[in-house]
Amino acid sequence: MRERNRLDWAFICLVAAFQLLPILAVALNAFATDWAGTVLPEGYTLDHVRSITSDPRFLQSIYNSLLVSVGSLILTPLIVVPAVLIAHCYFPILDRWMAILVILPFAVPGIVLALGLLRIYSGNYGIVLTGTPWVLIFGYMPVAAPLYYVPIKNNLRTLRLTELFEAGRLLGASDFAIFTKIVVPCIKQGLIIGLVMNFTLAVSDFVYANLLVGGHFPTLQIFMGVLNGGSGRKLSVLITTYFVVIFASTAIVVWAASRRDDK
Amino acid sequence: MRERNRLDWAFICLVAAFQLLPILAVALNAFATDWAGTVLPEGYTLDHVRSITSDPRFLQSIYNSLLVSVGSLILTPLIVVPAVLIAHCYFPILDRWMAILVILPFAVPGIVLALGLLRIYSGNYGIVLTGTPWVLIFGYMPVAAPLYYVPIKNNLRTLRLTELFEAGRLLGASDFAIFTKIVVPCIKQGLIIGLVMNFTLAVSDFVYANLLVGGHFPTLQIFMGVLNGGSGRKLSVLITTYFVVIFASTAIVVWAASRRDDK
Amino acid sequence: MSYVEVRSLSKSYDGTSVFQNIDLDVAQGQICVLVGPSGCGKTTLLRAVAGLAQPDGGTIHIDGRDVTHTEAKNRGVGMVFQHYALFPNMTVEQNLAFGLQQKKLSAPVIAEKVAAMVQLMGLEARAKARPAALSGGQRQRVALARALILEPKLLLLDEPLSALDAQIRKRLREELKRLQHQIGFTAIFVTHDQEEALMLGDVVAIMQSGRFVQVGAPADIYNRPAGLAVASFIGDFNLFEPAQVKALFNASTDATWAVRPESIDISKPGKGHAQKDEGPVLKGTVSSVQVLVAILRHYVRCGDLLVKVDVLNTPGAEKFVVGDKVSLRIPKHAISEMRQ
Amino acid sequence: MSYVEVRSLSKSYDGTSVFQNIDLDVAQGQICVLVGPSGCGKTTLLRAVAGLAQPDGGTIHIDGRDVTHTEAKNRGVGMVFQHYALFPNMTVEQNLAFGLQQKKLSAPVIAEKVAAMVQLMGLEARAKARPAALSGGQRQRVALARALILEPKLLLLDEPLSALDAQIRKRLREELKRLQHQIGFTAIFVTHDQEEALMLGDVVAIMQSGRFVQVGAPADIYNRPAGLAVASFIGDFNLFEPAQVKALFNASTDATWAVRPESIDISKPGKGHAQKDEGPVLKGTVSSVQVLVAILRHYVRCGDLLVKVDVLNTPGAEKFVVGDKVSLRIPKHAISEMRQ
Repeated sequence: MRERNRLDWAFICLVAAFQLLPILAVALNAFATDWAGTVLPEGYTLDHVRSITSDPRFLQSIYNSLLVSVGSLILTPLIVVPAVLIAHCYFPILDRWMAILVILPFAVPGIVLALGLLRIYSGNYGIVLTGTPWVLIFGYMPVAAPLYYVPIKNNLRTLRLTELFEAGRLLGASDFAIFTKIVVPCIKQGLIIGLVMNFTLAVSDFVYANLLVGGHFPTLQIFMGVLNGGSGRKLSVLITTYFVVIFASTAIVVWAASRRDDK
Repeated sequence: MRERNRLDWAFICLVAAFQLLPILAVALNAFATDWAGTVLPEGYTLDHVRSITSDPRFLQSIYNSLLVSVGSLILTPLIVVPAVLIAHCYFPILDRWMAILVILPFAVPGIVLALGLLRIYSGNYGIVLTGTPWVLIFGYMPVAAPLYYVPIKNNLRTLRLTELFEAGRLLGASDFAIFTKIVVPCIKQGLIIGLVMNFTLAVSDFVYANLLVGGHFPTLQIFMGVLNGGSGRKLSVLITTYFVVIFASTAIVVWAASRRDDK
Repeated sequence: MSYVEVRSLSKSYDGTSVFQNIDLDVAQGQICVLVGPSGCGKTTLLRAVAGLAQPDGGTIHIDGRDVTHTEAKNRGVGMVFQHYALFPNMTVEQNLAFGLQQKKLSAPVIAEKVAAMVQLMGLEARAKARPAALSGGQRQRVALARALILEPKLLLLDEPLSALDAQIRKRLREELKRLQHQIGFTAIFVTHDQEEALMLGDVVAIMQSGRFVQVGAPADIYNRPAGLAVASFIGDFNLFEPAQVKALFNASTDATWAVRPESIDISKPGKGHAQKDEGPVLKGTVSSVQVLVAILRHYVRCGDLLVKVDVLNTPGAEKFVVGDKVSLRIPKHAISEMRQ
Repeated sequence: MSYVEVRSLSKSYDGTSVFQNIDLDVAQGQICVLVGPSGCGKTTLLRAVAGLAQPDGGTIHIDGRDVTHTEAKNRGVGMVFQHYALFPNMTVEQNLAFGLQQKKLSAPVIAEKVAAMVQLMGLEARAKARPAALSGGQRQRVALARALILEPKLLLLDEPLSALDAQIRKRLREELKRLQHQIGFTAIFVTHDQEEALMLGDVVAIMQSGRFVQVGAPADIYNRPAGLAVASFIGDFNLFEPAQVKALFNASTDATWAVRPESIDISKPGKGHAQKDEGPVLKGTVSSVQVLVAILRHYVRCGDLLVKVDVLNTPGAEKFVVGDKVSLRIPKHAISEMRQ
């Protein structure tokens, strides 16, 4: 048993290393004085960090990124979660189709969605949102849907929701009480995973922000794009800072996902 | 029963329309003579289509996109599928971690991965691939992994693979015969979904191509970027052409996913 | 007027009738078992009584009150589901407390009732566990406790034991019977298992394609089945077609003879039969013997026919082995004449 | 030398011994049932015989050949799994043909054998169906057919009926017994169900924590259990502790008396007992009667003790109802004295 455990862990570390290598490279780059043709940088410095944090555009872009992320974080589940639950309980046919519909945004390139949304939200249909964070928030919804759908659906698969509702009703509870005291706690874990994945996606998606909002509303990604023209080293600093946020979120996902087996 | 069916379908169409609206807008834009402030364009023309297909860079970029997509399509499953199967059968602990590891690429923004991979593949570790399609192909692997992992794992969940192998062996079959005649046909559907999703992702991912390969190897996405500076109308034509490819792929996903219930 | 009174209840789904004009009476303190093959409508009937399915017509009275149009939660019924339907996010105690909390009882009262019920069901050791950590038998015991703690006027059980394995099923049946003696609830129990029905029911109602084919006490149903359909559903039977009756017994009849394997008297030829009762006698050869726990089943070949004969598996009893020539006496009163 | 001969087989996992020095013999044409609670090592033993688990020590001979180190696919054994292990991508016919194809038989020979097996198992109507479209019973019939079509020297069955519901389980048991008579295979059958073991086995081996506690014919095991552990696993028993024996029968013993419920003779007091056999007599009151299909079970209260008494549920037999005063005679030969 222990023999096998050790093999497992070796394998896990290998896979993790493979996945983390690019991130490490970026992080090293952020603190490097000079780095070319060697395995490790030649020296380390905090100059790049200092130079970037003194830029007011940086703080503004962090604020804007968070605004959009949190906005989509709050609005999307309010629409997606009830839709998933209703389809799961009452519309089995719809449910089967939903599994396919939610992968559509993955199958459609971001640029197509971005351009199309831009057209819809820029006045042709009476909705004028161009250049405001609302474009981003609503633009994310179709992309965020699968991030909620998959983990919540995974939670629901093991629940017999109809029976739970029936049992709850026969015990004298209202549907609202059943929903808040039983259903929500049961899908909590999927909800957390969805929230975290949605958050990281919203913070990170470059194409959207760039294409949809232009210069009126600089988010972190646009700031990166601007920097891209300048120093690659500064970009690394930014990405590393940024990765701290992402890493914290990922830690929450891992924690929520591993809790599944403890119960 | 029929009453409910009709309700279901109405609901499905509504969701589909919501998802397809941006795409339709782009497609209309491709054939529009003039379009601003109205719900539908004022006239239709094939001029934009003709102007773009006469550009040799367009054909070159389609060729390059396909090369990268097909390359990653062939190489990724050869690494990912055996890993998933081995973890599923022999390393239950690894299997549990794999479910978390595969979402890492989603949690890490594309730009971070791209920069890190660029550093790895650009000579620091003895691998010089910058500016060749190989960067793209290998760069996609961590991103493509979950696209295979999730649907194949879904197929495997209902199979008792260990028992199937034991049963096959007791019937006198070699492990290779069992693998090709039983296991592969059983996960075929997940494999198809994975392939199609991987393909559309590989064709569409803008950031990677842009950041990793620069000007040496123009793919479709870079061509789009170039056009972006020019005419938005031309871009729409390109995206529409492009969307035909994506749509065909999506159709295959839908077909494969719906076959599940027929058997 | 009975305690539970169902009158001319009808229900159809999508134009297909599940049952039509069904009547059912259950006396207070009794367990009424609805038994039948799957799809016969027994679960739908139960759900209509619970208020989880709206009947198309007819009335349901519980304890003298018309509840036909009452909401499920106000009918005062408790229900136990086949797949437990426990709340997975709550511990055993929290599951039991849930219904009491909905009634807005005070916390000390709830704690007291929960503790008493936990003790009654022997769940002390698992009181803080979540359903996922319990065995199937324990889960069903919690589900039963959760229904009983509200002291329902009527307890409804929808195949509560079918998902459990044989040993646990047997133990829970005993326990249910014991609980009924102890706290005296009224219940409707749905099952597809004839063994369970006979053991648990004070009254057994056999349902087939949406109607009751026989309703009665378990012993009556076993010994006086209303027809071939009931006879072949409940226990084992030897069936003699009219032609076989003619050939074997030289008796002329237009009915099929149905004889329970345990009512046939088996003995060595010439040794005479213990039972005084008159009846036709058959000669045959033992072709195989099976041990069905407390029963020894003999398959005896008589001409074309394989006759099943059961005797108790007692150490002192006369044993027959394969190849023995035997004589079978079929007591007259044990022959049920069945016409299709 | 027996047909299947297992000698001093040992197996441990991660330092924990599953079984040690186990011997087992199966004669040709017989079904040997390994029965025991889960975790007793019966499945591991079966898997070692199949070649799916490598034993740590000991030898396995099948039909005179030492197969201890032979690969599973060359042992000539067939196996039926609890969860069928059918190939989901193949139809019934393709599943049956798979093993024959591996033997490189010609297509017409395969087709012929498959057709014959499909007919033998009554699967004609489902021959072109995939496993997902079959019921549990049909799936297990296909799995059995797939093993039998290769004419294995030894058939291994690993709880093949546990996943099926009661009615189907009963029918498949009968069918398996019939097939054994018809084509005469040798088999080792693993189950945790004592009823199944007694009914199916020519030899029953009771396994507990990695060793055999009793091996014998079903009737012997039922009537002469080797100890309290066997007695309480197989069938029902009334147990009288030494103190109770003293109080009730005024006999002095250091052993527990075990008496099968069906061997106790029940009658109205003063009417005398039918059985001639001598033995102690108890007076009591019937406290409840249950119908266990062909058996009527009486719970009789005698002082502190509730004694179970079974009689056949025949229409002519004398009936006792709750509250009746009765006399119980316990035949001397029916008392097993058990020492822990």
